[in-house]
Amino acid sequence: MSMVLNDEQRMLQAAARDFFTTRLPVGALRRLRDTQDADGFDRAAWREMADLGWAGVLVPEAHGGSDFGYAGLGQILEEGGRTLAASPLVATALIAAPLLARAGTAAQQDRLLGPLAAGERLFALALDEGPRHAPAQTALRATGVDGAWVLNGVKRFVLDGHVADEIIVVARTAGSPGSTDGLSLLLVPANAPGLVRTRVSLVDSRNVADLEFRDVRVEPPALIGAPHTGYALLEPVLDGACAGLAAEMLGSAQEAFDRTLDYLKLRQQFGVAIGSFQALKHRAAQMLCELELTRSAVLAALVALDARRDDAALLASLAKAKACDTAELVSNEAVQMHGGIGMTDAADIGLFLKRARVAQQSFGDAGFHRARYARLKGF
Amino acid sequence: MSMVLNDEQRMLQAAARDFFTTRLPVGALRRLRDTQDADGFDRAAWREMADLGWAGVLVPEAHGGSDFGYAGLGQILEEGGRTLAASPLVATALIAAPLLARAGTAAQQDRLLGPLAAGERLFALALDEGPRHAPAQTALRATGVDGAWVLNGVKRFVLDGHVADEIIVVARTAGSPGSTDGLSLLLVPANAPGLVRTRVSLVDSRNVADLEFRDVRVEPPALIGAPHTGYALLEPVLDGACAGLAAEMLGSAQEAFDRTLDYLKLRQQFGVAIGSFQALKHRAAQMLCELELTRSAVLAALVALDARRDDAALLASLAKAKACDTAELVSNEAVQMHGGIGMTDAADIGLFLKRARVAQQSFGDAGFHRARYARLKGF
Amino acid sequence: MTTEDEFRADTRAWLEAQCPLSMRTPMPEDERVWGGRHASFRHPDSRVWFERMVGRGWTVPTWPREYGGGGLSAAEAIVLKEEMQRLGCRTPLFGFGISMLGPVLLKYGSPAQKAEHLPKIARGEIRWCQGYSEPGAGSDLASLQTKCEDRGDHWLVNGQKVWTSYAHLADWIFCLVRTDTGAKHGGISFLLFDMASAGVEARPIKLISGASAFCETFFTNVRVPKDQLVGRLNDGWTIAKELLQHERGMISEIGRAIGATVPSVDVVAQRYLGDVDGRIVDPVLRDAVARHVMDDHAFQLTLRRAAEESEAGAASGGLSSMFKYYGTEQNKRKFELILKCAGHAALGWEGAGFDESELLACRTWLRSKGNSIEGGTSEIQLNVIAKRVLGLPD
Amino acid sequence: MTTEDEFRADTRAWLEAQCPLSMRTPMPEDERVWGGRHASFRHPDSRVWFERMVGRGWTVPTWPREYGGGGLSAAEAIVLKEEMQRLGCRTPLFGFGISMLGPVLLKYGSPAQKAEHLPKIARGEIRWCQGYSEPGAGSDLASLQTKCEDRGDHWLVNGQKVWTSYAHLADWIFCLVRTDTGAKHGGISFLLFDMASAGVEARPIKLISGASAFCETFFTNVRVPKDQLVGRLNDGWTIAKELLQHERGMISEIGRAIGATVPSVDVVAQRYLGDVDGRIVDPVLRDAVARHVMDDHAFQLTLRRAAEESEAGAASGGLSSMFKYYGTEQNKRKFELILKCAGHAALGWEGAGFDESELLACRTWLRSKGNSIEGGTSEIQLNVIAKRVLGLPD
Repeated sequence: MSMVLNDEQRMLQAAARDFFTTRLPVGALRRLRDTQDADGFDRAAWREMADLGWAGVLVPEAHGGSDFGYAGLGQILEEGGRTLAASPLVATALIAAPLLARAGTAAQQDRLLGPLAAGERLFALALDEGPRHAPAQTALRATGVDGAWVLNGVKRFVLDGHVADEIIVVARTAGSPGSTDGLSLLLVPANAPGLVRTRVSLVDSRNVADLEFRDVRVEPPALIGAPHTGYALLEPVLDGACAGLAAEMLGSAQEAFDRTLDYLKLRQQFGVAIGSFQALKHRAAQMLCELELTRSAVLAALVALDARRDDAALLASLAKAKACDTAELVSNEAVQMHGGIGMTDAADIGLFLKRARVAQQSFGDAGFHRARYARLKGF
Repeated sequence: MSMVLNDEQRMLQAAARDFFTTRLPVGALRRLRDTQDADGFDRAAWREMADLGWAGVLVPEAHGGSDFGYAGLGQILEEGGRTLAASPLVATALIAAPLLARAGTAAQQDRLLGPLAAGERLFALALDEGPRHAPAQTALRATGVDGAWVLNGVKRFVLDGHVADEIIVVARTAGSPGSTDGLSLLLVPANAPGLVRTRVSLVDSRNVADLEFRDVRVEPPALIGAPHTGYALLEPVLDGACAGLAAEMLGSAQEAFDRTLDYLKLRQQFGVAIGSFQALKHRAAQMLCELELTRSAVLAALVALDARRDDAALLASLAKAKACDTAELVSNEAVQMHGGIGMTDAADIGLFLKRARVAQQSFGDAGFHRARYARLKGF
Repeated sequence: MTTEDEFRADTRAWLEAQCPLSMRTPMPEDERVWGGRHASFRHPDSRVWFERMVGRGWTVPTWPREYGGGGLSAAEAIVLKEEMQRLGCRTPLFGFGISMLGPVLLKYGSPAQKAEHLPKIARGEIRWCQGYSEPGAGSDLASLQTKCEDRGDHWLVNGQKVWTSYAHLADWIFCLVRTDTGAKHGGISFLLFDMASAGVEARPIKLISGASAFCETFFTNVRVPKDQLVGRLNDGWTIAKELLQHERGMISEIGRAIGATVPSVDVVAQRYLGDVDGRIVDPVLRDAVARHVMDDHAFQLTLRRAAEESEAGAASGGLSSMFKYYGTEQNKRKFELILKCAGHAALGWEGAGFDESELLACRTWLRSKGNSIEGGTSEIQLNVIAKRVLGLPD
Repeated sequence: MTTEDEFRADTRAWLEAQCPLSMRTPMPEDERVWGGRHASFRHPDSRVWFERMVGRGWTVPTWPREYGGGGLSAAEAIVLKEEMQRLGCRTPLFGFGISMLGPVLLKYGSPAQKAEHLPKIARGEIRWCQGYSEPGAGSDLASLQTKCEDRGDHWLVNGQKVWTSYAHLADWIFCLVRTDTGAKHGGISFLLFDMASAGVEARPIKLISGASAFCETFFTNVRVPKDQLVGRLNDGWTIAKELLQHERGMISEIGRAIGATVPSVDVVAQRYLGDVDGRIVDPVLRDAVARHVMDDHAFQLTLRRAAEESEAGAASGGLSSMFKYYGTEQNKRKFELILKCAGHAALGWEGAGFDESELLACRTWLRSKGNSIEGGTSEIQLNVIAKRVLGLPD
């Protein structure tokens, strides 16, 4: 396994750093928030990102994608994490693309992957139904009626749920909540009758929506993969989501750390830079260790996903768990070490704290992934 | 509730500090260890302790005890903890005395409490059967045969097991392992045929033994309390054991902390006392907080036990859990802050580390007591 | 009947007769009376109650009668407090004038200053704010730079304060200023002036948790009459230190009070994680919740023990720093744990999808981060403990 | 066939012919060959293997042939190492002479010193120990006080060293001594002398974990010939620093090697806590075990990443301190967790009631406490990271 970036990945990283720092710096998120932007992201910037090939990083070239793989997408997400960039990258490029590319029917792929890679069509994965990640608890039911599927139930905190053109719904078609068996994946157009989407305002000012399905009817071609086997199709994609989100979280944590380090060198109290106080030094050094471990775990997970190795799931849970713990540690220390200024909305550092907690909860927190890692390891 | 010591308790504390520092300093334990003393404690010193009324602190005056209560015994145990004093205080004075005084038959009390308070008779409670505290898992069985009880099974890590004159055995007379119902308490003389006692050498150089019962037969008067209800009799006594042991652990942790503080002020490196380094200062201050919290919990538990208040069980678990965590933190930091010297057998500080871990495991570790606290609190 | 018993009986009778029933209920924060030029009384009875208490001088019961106080002895003041607690009477008037400036003026103020300011504080006519921290002077407060020059017939003040609570609502400010740039601690003076003076501007600070009572306050060529300097020139640090000690305890209390407005951790855990036979279903979080609740329990026992030791005259010094440190860090841990239990439900900023307690949990989580910064950072408290309690060398 | 291919083929052939089969098995620690005047060969074949390797100079493959080395290029040495690993050949000779003193002498030694000492190291005739730390000079090594006075025709050494590993078994010592009391770092020299000299005494140190290879070493009027000072007078600190860097990495490796001798945490947990359907029964400890195993996993990935970055020329500096710090702290956490899972079973000191792995777990737990002290304490490593990697000011 390679734990160093190759030339292509380094170029992607450099391009992403350049793009995000100039086109979508932290101020861009602040502006979206303060203007209460209805979309919650910059459509023009998203088109530029698509032009750079980033919407289709996980889309095969045959379908118009750039096919840089997870390791490539990880570099983009990490750099986006550094500026807290809001974009459809996660929901559309990281999650929907590989799900459709791997499990979609030929018709679905022909219809959707091209527009996806072109940045013209947005997607959302409607999975969780409560405030904590729990795929097995899926209760939203899809019932076969006259050869069509009829959906009833709710989905909560759906990323990009209110801007997506197509919703990939994880629905229960057999069994009962508590089991990952009996789930199916259904493509539902955002404008389907009976689908009510309510944008939800989270602390990180990103884009999520609660969705309510009241007798929403879709025809059989809406089914992705075979019925009742949705979780098997979904799980590797969730692993990718975890690794990619961990990359984003790593970028945010690294940036928060770097900014804090700068502040420690700059801020003077008692006639010296506060970074000369040993207690702060030691805490900074400990954070560095955690950041380095997280970086290794994230990179290993991305590489394993691209190689479709057996340990990809294990590494994805490792990456997400480490990213969660590191994000929590670093974001808390960053605010504390910035002192009063860190408490002000005017300073950016608090935005890193806010984003960290939402990302921690998305697709399973550290505890969720520790339990999963233990299960995969056989203890 | 009073959270300050009364005059009697302060006098006991002063007398205990005087006794332990002069009569049983840390060197006394070292000597017992290095001479591989067969008893594992100093019988002459124990007689002196009994003369001071300490063997019978929890024995009513009517039976020759001094009846100072748990709060009084806590002061003695804490001071003994400061010098790591090995003695029958825990097994005999802290555990057997209140068990017999509360649950023993009149005949048992008449026969045993006087000699106990006089320091002439030693006791052990044979409870756990595996390496972790788990009363409900009791499997040693006592069967009624011809009107007598016949015991078969093993008990492990029995404190004072090989020096005790009488063993109080927790035996299963009904039900099966996993339940606290169906347990009975039986008094077994140490010289009973079929009882094999093997001393076990633990890292703290204290006194424990493994006991094997092969058809050990005792007559009906050996039963303490009613049959099958042993756990109800035992539980408040175990609460007392936890609070008392927590007091001892507090004393040890406080002493290890005080010695470390002295060392931080004394040891010079880079031209200054190492206690001037901010990282060490902050860690020392954090330890102080934990010690103070532990002290409050221990005192509150002792006072509640004496008053037989409803929250005594809750406070006993609080005290033991806090004492365990604080003992672990302080003993680790004490060795680290002593540097190389802390690693040598010649320095005393390592003895505090060793004792701390054994005490942590006795009568339930922090995790055990957190779970119990949660259950008692209704969550 | 002793004099104290008599006083208690009289006090009780007066309170029962004069305190409106509505003023014997727990007070929502927005019904607090702060007084001042623009005093507002959100609850109509609060004005009645305020005026009756002002009439007796019981807004500041121990201050001398000549300054609008009640002239009570310390023992009598305790009786009054006990009787008010017994009836559940609301505090009739809040303010930094009562809790902070008043005691300073009584100790350090000139007769003229006392006569001028104390009665107005007692009667709630003037609302005060405190000008201490500056952008460059936080933990190292004594490095403050707000310049106060002697211009013969007046002081000229230029500079900036920050974290001035309620400065935008206050009438006057008590302020630390630099009157000598040659000495650090010995170049600071304690100055009073009207916030309506030309050149004063207060801008509320938005926090990560939303709107706040804190302000940035700017002074541009503010002219202050010469007689408004309290105590001796360049001796303001003595006063500042006394006030800081006071503030420390207050913030620790505020932290706990804030924490008390949301449900306790075990209740949150049971709500979001579910329970079986009363046990929180997730055993790992249950353990974390137990740890937290137990630490709280031990901390409360420690506060009580310290109070009892203090009464028994056996208090160990420097404990206020320990309480400030532990209480605020514990409060931060509490909200992190709530977030872990409640997931996305505790991450709502506003609007649909959340109930009030969820939105409050999120804002309070964010606000809690400031607890270990304001009133002396946790790092400063640990320094103080190491030095004053443990005697570790500098 | 390239020269390297040829060398590989020759080497492989020689090793296959010359390395006894018994020497291609994992080596128990007590079968290590340390050489020296009292060399012992617990396994009879180890002498054969040792002598054959000495004959080719491959105990120190890259040293010049004139000093008993193999004269191999760096590339050839890698080939030799690879081929030895392929066959599983044991290291024929251990010692601080090979790993520490040799490289120093090659760089700083006089021609006479090289000629005298290097061949004896290569041939395992002299076993060396290292005299660095002193009772008063631990983290602050440069404050060492062992006095070395110029007495005209000899040096006179007085003082005490501590933590001198295997001093009681060593023939010679390389030692930091103070030759100038007026300068701190600039008053230290690097001296060699025979441990059989009059006035040298080495006493093994008993650790909290039991017997150890560490000694206290006392020097009382030890006379040392003038030509046994290496490098320039008062310039020993330059050499010391080079060696410390080396030691740091070694201890981190040793910590891991020690850790590897007991079962992994999840296996211990399953043994003592039991499992249902393969899951550790106690969910709280299972979470703690998972956390630990995952941190180990991430740490191993980081070591690999650092190695790959280093090969790719992109290594970030100062990482050895990070590895030393994290590896040793993690090793301590491992044993604390083992104790939590195994309860009293991991607290046995000796004798009845415990199996061998349990007794080893207890001793290794105690020994692990030293990992974060020896070779530079964790505090020193954090200082180094803060300064060298993060660029934080002193």
